[in-house]
Amino acid sequence: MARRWNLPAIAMAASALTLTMLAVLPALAAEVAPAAEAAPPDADLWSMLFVFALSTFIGIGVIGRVSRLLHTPLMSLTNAISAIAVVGSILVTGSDYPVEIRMLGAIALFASMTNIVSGFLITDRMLKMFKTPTPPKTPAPAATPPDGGAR
Amino acid sequence: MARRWNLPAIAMAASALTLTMLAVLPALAAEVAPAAEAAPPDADLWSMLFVFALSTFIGIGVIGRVSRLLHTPLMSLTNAISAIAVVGSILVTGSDYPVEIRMLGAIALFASMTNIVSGFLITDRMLKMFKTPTPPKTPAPAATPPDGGAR
Amino acid sequence: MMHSIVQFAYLVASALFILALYWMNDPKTARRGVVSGAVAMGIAVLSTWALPQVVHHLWLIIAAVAGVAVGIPLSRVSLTAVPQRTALSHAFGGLAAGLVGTAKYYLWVGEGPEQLTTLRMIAIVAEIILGFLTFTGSLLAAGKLQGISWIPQRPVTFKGQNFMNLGLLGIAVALGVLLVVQPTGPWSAYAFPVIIVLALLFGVLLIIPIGGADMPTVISILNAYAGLSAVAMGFVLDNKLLIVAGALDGSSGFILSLIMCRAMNRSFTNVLFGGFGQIAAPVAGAEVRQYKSETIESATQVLEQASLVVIIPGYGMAVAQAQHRVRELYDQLVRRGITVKFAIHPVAGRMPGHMNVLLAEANIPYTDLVEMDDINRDMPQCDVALVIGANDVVNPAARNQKDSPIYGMPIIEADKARTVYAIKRSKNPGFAGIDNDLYFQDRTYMLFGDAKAVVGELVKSLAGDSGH
Amino acid sequence: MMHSIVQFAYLVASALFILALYWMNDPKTARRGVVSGAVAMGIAVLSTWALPQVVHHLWLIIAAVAGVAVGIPLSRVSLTAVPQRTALSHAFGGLAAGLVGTAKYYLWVGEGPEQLTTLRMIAIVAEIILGFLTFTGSLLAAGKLQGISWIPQRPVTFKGQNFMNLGLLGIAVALGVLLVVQPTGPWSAYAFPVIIVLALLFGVLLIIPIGGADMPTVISILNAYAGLSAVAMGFVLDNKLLIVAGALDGSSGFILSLIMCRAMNRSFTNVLFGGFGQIAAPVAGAEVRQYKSETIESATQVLEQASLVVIIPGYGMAVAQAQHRVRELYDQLVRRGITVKFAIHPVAGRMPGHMNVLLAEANIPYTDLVEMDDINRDMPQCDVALVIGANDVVNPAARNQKDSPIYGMPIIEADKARTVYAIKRSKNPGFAGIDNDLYFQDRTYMLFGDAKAVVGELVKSLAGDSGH
Ligand SMILES: NC(=O)c1ccc[n+]([C@@H]2O[C@H](COP(=O)([O-])OP(=O)(O)OC[C@H]3O[C@@H](n4cnc5c(N)ncnc54)[C@H](OP(=O)(O)O)[C@@H]3O)[C@@H](O)[C@H]2O)c1
Ligand SMILES: NC(=O)c1ccc[n+]([C@@H]2O[C@H](COP(=O)([O-])OP(=O)(O)OC[C@H]3O[C@@H](n4cnc5c(N)ncnc54)[C@H](OP(=O)(O)O)[C@@H]3O)[C@@H](O)[C@H]2O)c1
Repeated sequence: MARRWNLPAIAMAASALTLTMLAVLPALAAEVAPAAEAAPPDADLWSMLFVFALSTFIGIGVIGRVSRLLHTPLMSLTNAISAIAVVGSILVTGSDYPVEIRMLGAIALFASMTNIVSGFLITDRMLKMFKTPTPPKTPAPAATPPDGGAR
Repeated sequence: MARRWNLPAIAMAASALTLTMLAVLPALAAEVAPAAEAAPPDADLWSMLFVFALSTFIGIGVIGRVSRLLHTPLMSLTNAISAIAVVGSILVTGSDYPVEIRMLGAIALFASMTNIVSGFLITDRMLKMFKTPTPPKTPAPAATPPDGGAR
Repeated sequence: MMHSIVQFAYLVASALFILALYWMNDPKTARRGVVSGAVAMGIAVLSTWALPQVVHHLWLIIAAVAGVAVGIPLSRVSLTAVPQRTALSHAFGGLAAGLVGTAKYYLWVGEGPEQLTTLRMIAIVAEIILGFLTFTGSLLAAGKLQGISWIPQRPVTFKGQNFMNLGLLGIAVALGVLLVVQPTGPWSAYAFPVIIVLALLFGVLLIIPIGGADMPTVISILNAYAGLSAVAMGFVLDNKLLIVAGALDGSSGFILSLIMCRAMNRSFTNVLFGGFGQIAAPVAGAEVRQYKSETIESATQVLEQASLVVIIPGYGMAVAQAQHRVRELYDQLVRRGITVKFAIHPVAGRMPGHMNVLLAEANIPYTDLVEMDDINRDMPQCDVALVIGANDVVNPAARNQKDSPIYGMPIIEADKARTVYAIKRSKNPGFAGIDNDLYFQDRTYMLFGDAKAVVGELVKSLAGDSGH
Repeated sequence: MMHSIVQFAYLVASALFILALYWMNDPKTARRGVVSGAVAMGIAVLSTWALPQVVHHLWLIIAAVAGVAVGIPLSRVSLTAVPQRTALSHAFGGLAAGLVGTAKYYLWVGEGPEQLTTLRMIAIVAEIILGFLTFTGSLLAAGKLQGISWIPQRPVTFKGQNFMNLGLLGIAVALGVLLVVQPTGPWSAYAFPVIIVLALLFGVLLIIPIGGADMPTVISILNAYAGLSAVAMGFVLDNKLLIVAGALDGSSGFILSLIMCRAMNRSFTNVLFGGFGQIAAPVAGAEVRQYKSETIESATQVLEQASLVVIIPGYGMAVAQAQHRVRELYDQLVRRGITVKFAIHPVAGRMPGHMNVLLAEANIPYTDLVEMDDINRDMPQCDVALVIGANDVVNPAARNQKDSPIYGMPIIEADKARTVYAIKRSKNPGFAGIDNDLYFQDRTYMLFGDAKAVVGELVKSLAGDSGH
């Protein structure tokens, strides 16, 4: 049977596209409209892209090493970490902004808080279940030599 | 015998100190002298620190996994990579700066170029020596199934 | 000054998040990872709160307390409900990102057009599209997984569906581009909410055609989207901590879905395009073959004589919530000096690592949970392979039947054991919808019934034996 | 526009540098790593050169060509000279960083004091101190390793040395702080060059008290410093690529020196404080024990009868340049159907991975180079352990002599083999300056002589045997 188009793939493509836009358009735009009329100091796009790229490398490296045993807790842990959106929510809710805007922020804050609390708690709850039969003795070196070789 | 002070340790401590200064002083200084008189847009210290911290994490993760077989080539490869100072050298040498300054840049460029060329070449020369007895056949999966399961 | 302190706090929090994930590489250090993550989050919250621009505290406190109040019960769900909780949580994450993006947009519209720089607008558009589609998509996924009655469980497909959806997304993106180019045109007041509506709609349409069984992979992708929307928020707010944490989350989601795909020997596209979750067509034209059913008593006797028993749990054990019974069985067998190992297939169940958590919940030491490749070496020495509600992960067709949809998937080689007992409720196939030769082979005996009940009877029978 | 393209190129180059190091995890992909690194460097050079502010091309071309002209011969040095080449190269790296920092400072002084922001000044001071101390330190280290006659090989120490050095460094740092606080005071024209001179001096003083044998660890630390000075340059120029590459380099240097320390079972501080490279006091008060010397002929006979021969190379093989003879020996033995393995201790020789490169140079397949932990499992089955110029790494005192300076260091357990032949020139001890019980045990026979000569004779003798 021929391949059928399916949505997740489309969605992925779309998000890839969006991210590329994110990277390239501002550069072009900056070219088209040089130094927008006294705008806020344009946040440093390239710093952010560097930070993004480097964190992605770290993520790939670190996640690839997570024990298979713990993939379910890992999902809930990253879930809790993605609630970092709380930072934005706090800024929007707590600043001196119009009420309607702060309301949106409050809902976002509520949602993120829920994720933080439930995410970390359930991860810990799951991890507590992983037990070894005997208390895990780390194989201690035969006896650490006293300061090996300072004569 | 009592521990003796030794220089590498001192040097390490000093460089740690210097880096800490690097991190903290500007912040304080910014406080003391808010918005220096129409200075160049102060490079974003915090972006740079993020990039530094993240790259260090990556470095630790990646270097820790390098095969022991290859530690000597690794040393010469990182050596070549540290010649990235070439970027600064080019900027100093090639810009429209006073001659004495460009002269310093040219020496730096010469030094970095030497490192780049010799570093990559010698690494490759060493790596070429590492041979398997038979041409390395990657264990191919018994026969890749035709597109596993698209019905 | 405060600004620098907060930036420093963000840097520390980023490092702690990385360490949190790093420590998950070993069950021994994993709880330290959770602590590290929680501390990082605490630092992030408190230092943000301490910023001078945060001046209204009442709402913050109310929203935070409400969040905690809802979060605590959500963390107490039973372990079988973990997939839906995760999905729900992604929904919340997406919602938060979408709302912050919306708030920022209207705020900047109010403050004046020069605030809407190109970078900000692109990031906002990315944030709200990703955020809101994650919101409805995950909500629907959670509903499907929870089995809420008015949500169709079966995949809903219709002709032209994909083109329609693609069209919708295309419109949303096109509007987004317009907004970026001209953030304050007269029509932009309309364009922005339209994008939101389209994203919400798209999230629903994204999940409708996916069967319950492919859900875990999709949830993992949604996890990645939630992470990416946090990244986008980081670009909007010029906040590196958001970028770091979001990127960690995003890569985690993508890698986990890749791992699942690999363990099913399906390409990423195949999962997304293959329509696995759809109509499991009954295998036509096959001769009707015979299962050998067996009684609890004789199974008990064989088990008692074994010296190595390998238990292979699968999705059936999870739905039947049989893990505590399995623990009792384990105890009974171990008491008799029998070596008992659990063979854990990477995609047994419906979530990566699903079996591990369940068995850990029942206090089975994780050192007895053996990964597929390791246990397969021992299978020829295995006296009894006890398959509890697993099906696809022990199907030898994956090894020797070229035309099978699961051909090439690595399996647990239960068929190499001296005797196989298989617990399931009926003659129905598993997730992949195909017959399993294992059940027809000479040395396999079926124990029909609910996993919890059957294992319970086995335990009782063994206990009775040892009693007299 | 150009700016964005260059930034993008820098991002790509950063990723390629990371991949370059990542690919070093396996000899199969390692050359791809070099290509990736070289491409990244090419991108970095060309895109920088393409920046609009780069207007003078002649000097660039001259300097680059000169660099290439010197670099090519430097890459052709013999493998035993690799440590000095590496040190020399660090010297160049440090010099480049220091000069760029100096140039930038004077440039900004000329352009006006408002250019000398606090951040820039701190970074410049860090860059020049690190850069120039790396320069002279590495230069001296290279000279010591090369054995240049007018450079003292033995560690030079004197009373109060450290306090003097600390004082010098303190003055340099204090001046640096002054410069940061008041970048254009009337005295700053003097302070800056004084800092440079102090850093140059400090580099020399840093290396003088270190013996040739601890050099590899110190070189690795200097590598880290070279990386850190590149990082500082990144802060000066607001260039993330420099920060990334420098940080990679810095962590590599620190980790390699840590690995060396661990393999010697010495703490970092112990290496730096322990004075290992100093006077190797002759072991006093020990009864004079007897070595059993043996002839080439009888060794040949025993080797011919063996079925597993483990060759343990050490520093002696490296200085004797015996690797090609060893390859011939390997061929002779393998031709007889004897299994030959090489036992590679992580700190055998004078550089991490030293033995691997030498043996690889002699075309010995790297699959026969076995790491310490793996080979130790096979040692009891080993018929002949042939120790070629190794000493400390096979010293059983590390295992069973609590008061030995190398106690606790993991070793290759040659003493467990059925027979041991040891090739060395004399009765002198190895790097750690202590006697080796292995040479006195019953089953050990010495083959005194230069490694290259002795192995050559073994080969001739074996070839003669197979000839008739
Ligand atoms: N783990 C993941 O991350 C993941 C993700 C996506 C897809 N998947 C897919 O899910 C499948 C997992 O394989 P699996 O072997 O674990 O499960 P499976 O192939 O779905 O088979 C489950 C078996 O359990 C039986 N069962 C159901 N309820 C039961 C109950 N209450 N008591 C006893 N038996 C019961 C079913 O038979 P009856 O109906 O006859 O009882 C069925 O044969 C694989 O195909 C995998 O590709 C997994
Ligand atoms: N690899 C690294 O990264 C590194 C770094 C720092 C320190 N180290 C230290 O270096 C030592 C390395 O141990 P090792 O066993 O390889 O070397 P070693 O302990 O230094 O012994 C080398 C032996 O080779 C002999 N030898 C020297 N020249 C020879 C020649 N031309 N022909 C034959 N024999 C010769 C010497 O004895 P004769 O003089 O009697 O011939 C000596 O006993 C360790 O102590 C380690 O801690 C290594």
